[in-house]
Amino acid sequence: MIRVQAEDFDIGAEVAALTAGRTDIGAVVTFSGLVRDASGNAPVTSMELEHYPGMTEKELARIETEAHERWPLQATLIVHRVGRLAPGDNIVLVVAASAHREAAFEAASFLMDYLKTRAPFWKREEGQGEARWVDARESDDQAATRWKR
Amino acid sequence: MIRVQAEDFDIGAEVAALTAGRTDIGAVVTFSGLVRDASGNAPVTSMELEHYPGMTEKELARIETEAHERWPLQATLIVHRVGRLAPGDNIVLVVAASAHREAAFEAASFLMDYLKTRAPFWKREEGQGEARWVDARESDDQAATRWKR
Amino acid sequence: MKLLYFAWVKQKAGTGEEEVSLPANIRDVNGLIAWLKTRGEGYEAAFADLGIIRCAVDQAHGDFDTSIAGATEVAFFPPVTGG
Amino acid sequence: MKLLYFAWVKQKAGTGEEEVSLPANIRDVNGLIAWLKTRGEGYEAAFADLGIIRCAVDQAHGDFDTSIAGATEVAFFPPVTGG
Repeated sequence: MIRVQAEDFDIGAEVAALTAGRTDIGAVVTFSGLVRDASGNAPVTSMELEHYPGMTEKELARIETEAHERWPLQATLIVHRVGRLAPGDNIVLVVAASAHREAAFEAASFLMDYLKTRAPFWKREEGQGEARWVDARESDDQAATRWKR
Repeated sequence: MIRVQAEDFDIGAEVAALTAGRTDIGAVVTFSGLVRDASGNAPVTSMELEHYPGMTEKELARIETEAHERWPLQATLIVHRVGRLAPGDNIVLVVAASAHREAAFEAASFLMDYLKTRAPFWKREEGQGEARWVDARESDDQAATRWKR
Repeated sequence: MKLLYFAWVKQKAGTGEEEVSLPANIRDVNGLIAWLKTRGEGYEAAFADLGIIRCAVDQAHGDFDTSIAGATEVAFFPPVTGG
Repeated sequence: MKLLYFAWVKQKAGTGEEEVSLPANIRDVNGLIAWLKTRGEGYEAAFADLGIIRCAVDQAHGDFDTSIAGATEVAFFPPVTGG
């Protein structure tokens, strides 16, 4: 499942909804990303998340489909927030549920690596009166190449 | 933080408590393990979790300390349930919070691998009128050797 | 054809979305960028460093040599920074 | 010295916890196991296959050659299966 929304999410409620009534799930891994108060040495007082409506949903769905092709997963969820966020706020949630923990860990890590390098979101950080678009990190590209095949 | 308890846990509430008031955490990874309705081909209708009070807490604390020595972590949590559980019930929760996602993913995976092979818990499954102690999995031992150094 | 711009590409281009009628000889993203750069300083600034420009054709990631024949929507943006 | 048994080791030994006074010549876990096996069929069954027996001395994982000199608590159990 895929959701792009301005509202916050509750990890516990999302996991409960994903596992409700099921007894074939043995392992659930969640990743949540939060706004930090600093980017390198620059303080961050707020963040604006822009995205490409239409393509975002398509790209997240492609990433999710690929995870299901690679691992035996009972359920997955990607929730990404957009709009204005403050330090400490949630940005993104990824959940992977499987019978076994290896698949759940690997799939959650894969979902995040692909989301970071393929999903059309852009962050603009504000701090000390100025706004700057966040640069893509080369380490994210490198992390994503782990899954190349 | 370490807790051994009969009661269920709420992943969202645990993560919220761990990250409350903090703006230096960028990534939170949770693992939760659940009782499945089958073990291999044998149906499971309930499970009993026994542990070694005293040693359990010491061993979980050692595992947690080792994770903090290996990765830059802002916070960690291990909650393990004991007593009688049914299929679909939560068994264990591990949470790792860091500035960056790589450390959070690796630490959560490490905590689970070490917990699986070192924390003194024993599962007894019941199904079709008989109870059987769960055998340790060799794949768990192999997973733990990844972290040897 | 609908053109979309995001993040600082949008700021430099001076628009987030526009409808254009392309000359018939433009067949791929490269040709589209070359044509856009003739349309004003904003576009020239937006496409000054193609090493940090990414594109999507009909909402799927593309390269600069991706064909735009029959496409209804092309988007330009910096490398993504979500998650 | 306090001895503890868990899971099926407890079931086979027939007790989960006991206080024992050991002969002075018993210095390590190996010696303790050999002595326990002389105490009855239950212990003999519990310790029949040492490949699937683990031990802890004073609540820390030990080996069969771990010293028990000065120890107050030794535990025997199968390989752990938590998580």
